[in-house]
Amino acid sequence: MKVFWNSFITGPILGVFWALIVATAVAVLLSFVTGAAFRPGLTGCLILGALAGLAALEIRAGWMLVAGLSALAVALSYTGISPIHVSGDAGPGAHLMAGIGFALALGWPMSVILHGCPRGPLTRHEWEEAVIRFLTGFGYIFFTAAVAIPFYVMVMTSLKTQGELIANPLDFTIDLSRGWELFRSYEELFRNFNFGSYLWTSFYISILTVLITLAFSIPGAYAVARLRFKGQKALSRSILLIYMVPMIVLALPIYIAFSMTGLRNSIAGIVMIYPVTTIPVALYMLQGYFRGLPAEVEEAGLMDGLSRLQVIWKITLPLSLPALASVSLYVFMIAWNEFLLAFMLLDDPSKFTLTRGIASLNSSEIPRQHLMAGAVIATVPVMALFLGLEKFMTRGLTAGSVKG
Amino acid sequence: MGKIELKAVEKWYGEAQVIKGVDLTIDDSEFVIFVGPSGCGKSTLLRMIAGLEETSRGQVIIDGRDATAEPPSKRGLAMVFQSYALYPHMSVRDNMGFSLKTAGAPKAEQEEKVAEAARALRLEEYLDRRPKDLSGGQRQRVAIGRSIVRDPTAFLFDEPLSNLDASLRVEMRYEIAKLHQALNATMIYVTHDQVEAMTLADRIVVLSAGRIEQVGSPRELYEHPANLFVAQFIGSPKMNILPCTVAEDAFSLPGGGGGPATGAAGATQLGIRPEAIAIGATGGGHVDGTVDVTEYLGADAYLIVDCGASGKLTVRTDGETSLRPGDPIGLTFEDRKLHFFDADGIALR
Amino acid sequence: MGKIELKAVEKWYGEAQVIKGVDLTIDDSEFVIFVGPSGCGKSTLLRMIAGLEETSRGQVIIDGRDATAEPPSKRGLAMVFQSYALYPHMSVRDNMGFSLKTAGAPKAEQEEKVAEAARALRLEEYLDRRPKDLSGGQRQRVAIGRSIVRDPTAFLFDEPLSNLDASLRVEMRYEIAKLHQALNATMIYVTHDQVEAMTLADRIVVLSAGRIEQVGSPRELYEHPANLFVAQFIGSPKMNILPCTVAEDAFSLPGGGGGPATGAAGATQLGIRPEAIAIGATGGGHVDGTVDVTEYLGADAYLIVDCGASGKLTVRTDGETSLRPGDPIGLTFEDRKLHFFDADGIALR
Amino acid sequence: QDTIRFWTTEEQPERLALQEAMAAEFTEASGISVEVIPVTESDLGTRATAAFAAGDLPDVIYHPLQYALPWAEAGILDIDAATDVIEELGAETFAPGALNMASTEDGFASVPVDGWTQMIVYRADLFEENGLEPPTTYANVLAAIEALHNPPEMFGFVAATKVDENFMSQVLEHVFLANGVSPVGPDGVQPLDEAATTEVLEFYAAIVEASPDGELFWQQSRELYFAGRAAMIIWSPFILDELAGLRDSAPPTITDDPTSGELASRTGIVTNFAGPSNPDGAAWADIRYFGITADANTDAAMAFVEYSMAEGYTQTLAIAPEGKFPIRRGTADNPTAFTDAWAQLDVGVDRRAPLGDLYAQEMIDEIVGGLDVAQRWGVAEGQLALASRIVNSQVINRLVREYMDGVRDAAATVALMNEELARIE
Amino acid sequence: MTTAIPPKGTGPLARREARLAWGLLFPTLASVMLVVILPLLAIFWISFKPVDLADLRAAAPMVREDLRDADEAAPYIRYRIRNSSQTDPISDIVLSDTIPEGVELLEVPEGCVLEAQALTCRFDLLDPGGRLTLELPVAVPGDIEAAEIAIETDQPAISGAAENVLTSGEFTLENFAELFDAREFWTVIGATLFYTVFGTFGALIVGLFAALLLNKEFRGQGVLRGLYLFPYVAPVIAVAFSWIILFDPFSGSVNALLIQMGVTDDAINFFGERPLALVMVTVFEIWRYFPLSFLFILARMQSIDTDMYEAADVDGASPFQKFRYLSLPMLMGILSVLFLLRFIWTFNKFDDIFLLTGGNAGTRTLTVNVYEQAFALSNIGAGAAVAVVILICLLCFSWFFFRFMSKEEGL
Ligand SMILES: Nc1ncnc2c1ncn2[C@@H]1O[C@H](COP(=O)(O)OP(=O)(O)OP(=O)(O)O)[C@@H](O)[C@H]1O
Ligand SMILES: Nc1ncnc2c1ncn2[C@@H]1O[C@H](COP(=O)(O)OP(=O)(O)OP(=O)(O)O)[C@@H](O)[C@H]1O
Ligand SMILES: [Mg+2]
Ligand SMILES: [Mg+2]
Repeated sequence: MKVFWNSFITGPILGVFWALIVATAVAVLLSFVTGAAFRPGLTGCLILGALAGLAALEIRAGWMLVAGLSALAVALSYTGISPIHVSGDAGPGAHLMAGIGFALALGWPMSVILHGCPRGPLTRHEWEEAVIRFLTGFGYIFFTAAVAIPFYVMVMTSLKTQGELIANPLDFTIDLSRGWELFRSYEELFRNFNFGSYLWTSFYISILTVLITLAFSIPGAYAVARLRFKGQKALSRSILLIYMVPMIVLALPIYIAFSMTGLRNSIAGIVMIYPVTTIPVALYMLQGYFRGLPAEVEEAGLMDGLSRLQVIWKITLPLSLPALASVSLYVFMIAWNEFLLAFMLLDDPSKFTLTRGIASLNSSEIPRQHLMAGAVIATVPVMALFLGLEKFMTRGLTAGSVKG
Repeated sequence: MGKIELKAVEKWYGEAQVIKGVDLTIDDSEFVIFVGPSGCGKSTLLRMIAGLEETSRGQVIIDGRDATAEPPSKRGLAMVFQSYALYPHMSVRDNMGFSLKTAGAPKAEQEEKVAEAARALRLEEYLDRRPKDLSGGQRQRVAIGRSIVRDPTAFLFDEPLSNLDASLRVEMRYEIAKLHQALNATMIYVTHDQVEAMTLADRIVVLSAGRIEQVGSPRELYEHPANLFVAQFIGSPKMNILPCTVAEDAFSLPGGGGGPATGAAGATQLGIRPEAIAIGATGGGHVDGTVDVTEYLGADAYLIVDCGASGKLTVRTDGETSLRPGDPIGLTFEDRKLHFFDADGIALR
Repeated sequence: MGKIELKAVEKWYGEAQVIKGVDLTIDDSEFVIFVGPSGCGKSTLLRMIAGLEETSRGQVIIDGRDATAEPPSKRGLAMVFQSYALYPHMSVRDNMGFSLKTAGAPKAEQEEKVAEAARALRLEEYLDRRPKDLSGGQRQRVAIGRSIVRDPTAFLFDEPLSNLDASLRVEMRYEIAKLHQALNATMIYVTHDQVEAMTLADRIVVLSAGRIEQVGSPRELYEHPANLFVAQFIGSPKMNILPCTVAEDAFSLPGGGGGPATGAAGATQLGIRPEAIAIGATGGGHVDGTVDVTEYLGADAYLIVDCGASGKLTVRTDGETSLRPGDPIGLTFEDRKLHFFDADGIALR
Repeated sequence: QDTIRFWTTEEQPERLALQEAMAAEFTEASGISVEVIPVTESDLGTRATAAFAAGDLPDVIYHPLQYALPWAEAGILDIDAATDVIEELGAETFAPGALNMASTEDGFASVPVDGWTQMIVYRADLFEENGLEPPTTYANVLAAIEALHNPPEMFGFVAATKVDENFMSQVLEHVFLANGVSPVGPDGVQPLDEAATTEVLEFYAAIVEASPDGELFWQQSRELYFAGRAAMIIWSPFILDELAGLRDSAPPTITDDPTSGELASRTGIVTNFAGPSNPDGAAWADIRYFGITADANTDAAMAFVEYSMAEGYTQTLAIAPEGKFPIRRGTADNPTAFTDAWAQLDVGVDRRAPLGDLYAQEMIDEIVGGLDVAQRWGVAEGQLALASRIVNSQVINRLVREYMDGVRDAAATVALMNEELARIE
Repeated sequence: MTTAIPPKGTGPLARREARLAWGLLFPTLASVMLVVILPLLAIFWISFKPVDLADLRAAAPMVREDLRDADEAAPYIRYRIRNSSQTDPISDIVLSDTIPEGVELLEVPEGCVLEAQALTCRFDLLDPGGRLTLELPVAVPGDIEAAEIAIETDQPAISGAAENVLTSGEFTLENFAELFDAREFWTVIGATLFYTVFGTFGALIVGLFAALLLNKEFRGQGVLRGLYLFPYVAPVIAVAFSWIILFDPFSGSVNALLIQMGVTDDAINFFGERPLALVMVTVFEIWRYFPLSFLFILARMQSIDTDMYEAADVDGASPFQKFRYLSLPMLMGILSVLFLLRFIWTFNKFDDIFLLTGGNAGTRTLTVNVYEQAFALSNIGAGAAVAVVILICLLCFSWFFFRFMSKEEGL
C-alpha cells in the first residue's frame, strides 16, 4: 500500500483511470449529441491520462493543463492512439470537439483531484484525499448518467417517430424545428387512446385513496402511538408484518373474490383495494410521527378541558400537518404508480388508470413513441409533485421507510 | 377553594411501585413544593393529582370531592409543564383563551380574561405572536397566563424553570413568588433545584424513592432535618457528615475532638454545615486538617479540608481568605448547629 | 511545552463576524477559562485553536509554530467535547486507544498507555464497557482519558460538565482541578458556569460578542472588574448597580446618601456587591428601602430591597434574619468595595 | 338501448379506427351500440378465461382458430348462437374448410370471418444473385442460409424463439407440418415420430443458429427484414402493405426512403413448404372467427355478427385486406360477391393501393391459393380441439426453445414432448 | 401502610383509554382483516384445491329459446338447455317462461306444468357438458311473425344447483406435488435467490456510495438528491419500458453504442438471453431501489453526531480510517435493517420482472410464478401453492427480522 503513497505513482494511475472514465463519458455524450460515431481509445487514454496525472503535479493552473492537453488530444485524434476515436467520415469539427471535450474533462478535474498533493511522497491523508476526490468525481458522472439516461430516452423517444428511432438509435437529439409536430404522439394519445380519461381516472382514484387512507390510518395510528392498552406493542409491530406480505399473493384471492362479487373491472373495486395497500404504510408513518409529537402539548389540552377526541382534532392534527402532507403525497404516489392491481382487475378501457392504459400500449402493434409518451404522461405529475414538494416527499419516503 | 388531599396514594407501573403510599394534605392557598432526587416520583405524583396518570391505589380528594376516577378535564386544575407545552399553531392570545373557548365561554369574557392575564404578566405586546417567536421567559409567562385564565382550583407546576438560563431563572422565580402573593391560590410545584424550593415554598415535601421523607417549612428542613437524607439533600454545599461516638451527653470524633451532645445518645454520625465551621489554628478546634483545594467564589470561598479519619470537610469562609492548598488548620464546630444521626440515619433532636 | 498564542484572530461566517480580533497568550501549564454569555464565541474560539474551524484572519501559534493552516490532526492538541463525542460503538478501551491506533502505534504501547490513563482516572473496571453503559461522570472521565493518552501539547475543554447534574458537577470539577495539578499541562476550558470558572481557572478570559472584555485571575475579575459587563457577569447574585453622581471626590446617590469616591470623577454608576451591604435602621445608611421579597437559603438569605430611585437592591444577609417583606431598613455600603463606572461602563479604578 | 362489447385482436390504431367506423354504421342501422375493445392477441386466452370466471365476458370476440373449440368446450362460447348465425347467413356461403374447423357435434363454435396463409418471405434478388432455389424445402432453406448468412449485416433467417408468443407456435406448427409431423392422430394425442421430429428440430436449430440471439418474434423478423438484414423470414400476409412502404409506423428501412416499394420488388414468397419426410409439403393457415359468448346479450350480438358478415363484410375485410381473405364467399344471390369486392380493396395505411398494383399477380395467386389447401394439426383427424389445447399450452414452444438452449438433445426432447403432450390429454 | 402487591385490573381512566383505542382502531383492523388476513387464509385453502380460473364460475344451466319451423305447418318452441360446465353436474333445474298471448301450447311435456301462460319445467340432473332440448309444438292462430318476435325477445328464466369447487369438500395435494415436481421449480428458486440477494446487496452498496457522495453541503446538492431519487419515484411501468427500449437488441441505443464502440459485434439481447436477463433485471432492481437505501443511509449519516468526526479529526484519523472505524460501524444498524427490509421486499417484487421480461429467459421468480400459474396457465390452485411457498419463506424472514430488528434501530 505504502508504495502508492507517492504522487508520482498515484498521479498517473488516477490520471489513467480518470482518462478512461471521461473518454467513455465524452464519447457517449458526443455520440448521443451528434449521432455520429465516437469511441474511447485505450492507448490514447493511457498516454494522456498518465501525462495529465504527472503534469497536474507541476502545472497547478488548471487552464494551462487543459490547454496543453487539448492540443495533444486534438493532434492524437487523427492518429491510431487517440483517446477518443472519431469515425472517419466526421469532419475536423468533430475532432476538435472530442479533443477539447476530453481535455477539459481530464485536465481540470485532475488538477482538482491532485490539489494539495505535493510532489513525491504523500502522507496517508493526502493520498486518501486525492483518491476520495477521484471517487467522488467518478460517482457524480456514474450516477448522473445512470439516472438521467433512461429518463432522457423516455422523453426523447416520445418525441420521435418510429422511423427515426430505427434509423439511428444513437441519435439523442431532438429536432426542435418540428415545433408542435414533436408532440404528435401525445396528441394522438389524448385523441385516439383516451389518455385524458385515464389521467382523470388515475387522478381521482389517487385522491380518493389518499382520503380513505387518511381517514382510516389517522385514528389507528393515534391509538397505537399514544393510547395505552393491552396489545398496543403487538399491534405496532404487526403493522410491519402486514407490510411484508407481497401484493401478488394478496392479489390472487382478491382477484377471486372480486370476480365472484362483480367488483372486478370496476372503479369501486380499485378504490376499495388501493387504500388497503397504503393503510399499513400510512399507519406506520403516522404512528412514528405521533410518537414524536410532544405528549405534554396534548396533556395541556386535556388539562384545558378537552376530551381525547377533541385533543386529536384540535391539537394533534393541526400539529401533524406536515406529516399529513408527507403521508398524503406518499400515498398519492403509491396509488398513482400502482400497476399490478390495475392490470389484473381492470379490463375495460373506459375504466383504465394511467398505468393500466400504458400497459395496453405495450403492444408491438403500437408505435413505441406512443408507449414512451404514455410513460412521460404518467411520470410528469409525480415528478412535478416530487420536485415541488421535495421536502415533504423526502420526509415521507424516509418515514414510510420503504414501501417497495 | 383549593384544598387537595392525597390518601395512601400508590402508583404501580406493572410490577414496579413508583409511589409507595403517600398521604398529604395541601391547604387552600398554600404553596407546596415537591423536591427530591431525579426519578423519585415527583412528576408522577403531580401528574396523578392532575389526572394525567391513573392512581393505582388510594384516593385523590380535591375540595372534599373524590376525584380519583375523574379525567383531567373535570378536575378543574391548571398545569404548567416543564416544556411549557404551548400550542405551537396558535397565537399567544389563542393559547391563553383556549380553555375558555373549549368551555364555551362568551367571546367577550374570553377576551377580557386574556387581556387581564396578559396585563398581569406583561404579555400585552406579544398577544399576536406565535410561541416560536417568543423567548424562553416569555413562553414561560404565556404558560402561566394560560393557567391563570381558567381560575383553577389549584396550579400545578412541573419544573417550570428548568429550561431557562440562570439569570432568567432568578427573575422568573421572583415573578412566581409575586404571583402567589397576588392570586393567593393553591400551588403545587415540582423542582429539583433546592434554591427554588427554599425561596418559594410555604412547605417543602422531600420525596425519595416514592416516599415522603419530610414535610415542613424551608427553615424547618434546613435547621431540623428529620434524617440524613434530608440533611444532605437540603443545603449547598452539602452538610458535612462525620463519624462520631456519643457517650454520656458528649460526642467524640475519631481525631480526638468532641463536645457536649445532649439527647443524642446512640448517634453514630454528626452533621455540620459548611458555614457553621470556624477556622482556627491547628489543635485549637474539634478537628485538624490540611487544606486540599480552595474554591474561590468571590464573596465566599469553600475550603475542602482533608481531616484524615473524619474525611473531607467543606468549610465556607470569606472570599478574602489567604489560605492555600496545603495549609494546616484547625476547625471548630458551632455547638448550636450540630446534628446527630443514629445508625439508621434518623435525626436525634 | 504548551504555549498557545492567538494573534489578531478573527472569524467570519459569511458576512457575520463572530470573533472580532482576539489577541491572547496562554502560557505553558496555565489553566485558562473562557467565559461569556451564550453565543459570544467561546466555542468558536476554542475550535479555532483546535483547528476544527478555519481561522479567517490572524494567526494561531502553538509552541512558537504557526499552526493556522494545519489540520487538527497535526496540532497535537486534545479536545474534550461537551457531548463527550465518545465513539459509541467502541469499548472504553478502544475509545481511549483510538488515536494511538490511527497513528499506527504498536499494540503493546497502546495497551500500556490506555492502562495508565485508566488507572489515573479510575476507569479500570469499565474498560470493556460501551459508552452507553456508563454514567455521565464516567463518560466524562473516558473523554478525558482519551485525550490524556495522546500526551497532547494542550487540553481543550468545551463545557465538559454542562451535561452533568449538580452534585456530579461539583465532584468532576474537583477531579479536573486535581488533574491539572497532576499533569501540569496547559488547559483551555470553556464554560458559561461562573462557579466553574472562578474555582478552576488560573486566568479567566471574559468574552462578549466576539471580543475580550477582560483577562485576569478570578480574584482580579471579582474585585476589580474592568467594566460594567464583567462586574455584572461575575458574581452571583449579581452586583447591584445604582445611578450616582460624583463631584469632588465624593459620590452622591439619588436618595441623598453619599460618601468619598477618590479617583472616580465622571462616574455615573456605582456598583456594590450584595455581600458588601450592611443592614441598619432607616436613615442610618447610604440608602433606605423596604424589603420586597426575602429569599431564605439556609446559610444566607437574600433580601430584595426596594430603594425607590436607586432601584431594587439585592442584599445578602444571614439565614437567621428576621426581616420580612414590608420591613423598612437602611443600607450601608462598605466603602472599600464600591465600584465606579463611567457612562461607557468602564470601571474607574 | 342495447350496448354490446366487442373484443378484437386487431389493435393497430388504424385498424381499430376502421372497426369503430363499422361499428358506428351498425349502430346506425340497428340502434345497438358497440364498444370496440382492443385486446393484445397474446393476452386473449388469459383475459377471456378471466372474464368468463368473473362473469363479465364481452358479447363478441374476434379470435383466432385455436381458441374456437377449446372455448366452446369451456363454455365461453355460445354454440347455439353461432350456429344460428351461420344458419341465418347460409352455411353454403362459407368456405367449407374454415367452417369445418369450427364445427362441433352440437353445431359451430363460432363464425369464421377471414383467414390467411403463412408465408416464407425471402429476398428473391439475393437468391437469384447466388443462384439459389426458392426456399420451398428444408434443404433449400439450409442452402440459402449457407450462402447468405453473414452477421451482423445479414442474418440467414429470423426464426421465432419467444416462447409465449403465438407467433412461435405458428411458425413451429408450419415447420412441423412441412415435415408431416403432428402431435394428434385420429384417436387423440399420438406420439411424435422420432426420426421426423428430429429432422424438424435440427432444421429449426439451424435456422435459429442463423438468427440473431434472444427472444425473437414477428417484430424482430419484420424489422430486420425491412432493414435488409435478413434473407428469409416467416410472416403472415399482413406484411405485404408495409413491405411496400405503405405504413409509416413500420417502414422498410433498407433504403433511405421509407415509402419506397423497392424492397417489395426484391421479395419473393413461398406458402407451401416441405421437409424431407413429407415431400408434398404443407401450407399453414390461420382463420379468424367471431365468437358469441355465453354472457352475451345474444340477440344483439347475433345481430352484430350477422351485420359484420353481410352488409359490413367488405368493411370487415377492408381493415387489412392483405391479411384478410374472405371466408364468406358471397351471398345466396351472388355467390362471389365478397371475393370480388375483396379483390378491389386498397391495402396500406398511410398510403393506399390495391395489392395488384404492388405485387405480381402470380405472387398474389400463390398467397391466396394457399388458403384452400392449408392445414392445421388435427383438422384432418377431427382433433382440432385437442390440437388447439396443445398449441395453447405452449409445451412444444418451450421444449423446442430448451432444445435450442442446449438443455437436452433431440432424442430426449422428443421423448419429453411425448410425455408432456400425453399429459395434456 | 403500603401493600407490596400491585393492584389487579385496570383503573377507570385506563379502561376509558383502552375503549377509545379499540374504537379508533376498529375500522383499520376490520379492513385489514378483510383484505389481508382473510385472503391469506383463502390462499391456504385454495392451495389445496383443484381449481382452474374457469372453475370460479360455478356451473350454471343456460337456455336458449326460439320458435322453429315458423313458416311450416307444425311450428314448435324449442328450448335448448345446456350445462355451462364440462366438469360439474347441475341438479334441481327449474325453467320458467311466459308463453306470449296468442300462442297456444299444444302439448306440455313431462316435468312441465302450464298455469295460464306461465310454463314451469323441472329437471333433476344435467350432466357435465350435458344438453337438453325441449320441443313444444304450438299453434299460432294470429300473426306468426309477431309471435316469433314475442317468443324470442322474452327470455326464459332458469336456475339450478351446482357445487362450487371452492366451497366443496374436495381437497388435493396435487398442486404442491406438481409444483415440486416441475422441472423449473428449482430454476425459479434459484432465480429468486439470485435476484433477491444480489438485488439487495447491490442496492445497498450503490446506495451507500451515493449517500457518501451527497453527504456534504454544496450547491446543487438538493438537485442531485432529487435527481437520484427519480428512479424510485417514477411509475415502475414508465421506467421499465424505458429500459426495455434503451436495451432493445434491434433499435436500442445501448446496443448501438456497444457495437459502435466495438465492445460487441452482435446486438446483445439484454432482456432475452439466459443468464443475462436475470442479471439485467437485478441491475434494474438495483437501479430502481438504490435511491431508497441512499435516502436512509443519508438520513442516518446526517444524524451522526459531527462531534464524533471532529473528535476523530483531533485524534488524527484519516478519511478512510474515519469511514472504516466510525461511519461504517455507525451505519451498520441501518444497513442491516435496510438489508432485511429490502431483502423481503425484493423477494416480494413482482411488477419489475413481470414488465421487463414477463418471467422469461430464466427470470421467473416465485412471485412471477404465482402470476404465471394462476393467470397465464389459469391454474389458480397451483398459483396458490406457489403463494403458500412464498408465505412460508416470508415467515422465516420475518422471524429473522424481528429477532434482529428489535435490537437494531427500533423501527
Ligand atoms: N411509563 C412508565 N413505566 C415505568 N416506569 C416509569 C414510567 N414513567 C416513569 N417511571 C418511573 O417512575 C419513577 C418516577 O418517575 P418521575 O418522572 O415521577 O420522576 P421525577 O421525580 O419527576 O424525576 P425527574 O426529576 O427526573 O423529573 C422513575 O423511576 C421512572 O423510571
Ligand atoms: N456555522 C455557523 N454559521 C453562522 N454563524 C455561526 C455558525 N456557528 C456559530 N455561529 C455563530 O457564532 C456565534 C458564536 O457561536 P459559539 O458557538 O462560539 O458561541 P458560544 O459562546 O460557544 O455559545 P454557547 O455558550 O451557547 O455554546 C453565535 O452567535 C453563533 O450564532
Ligand atoms: Mg419529573
Ligand atoms: Mg459553545
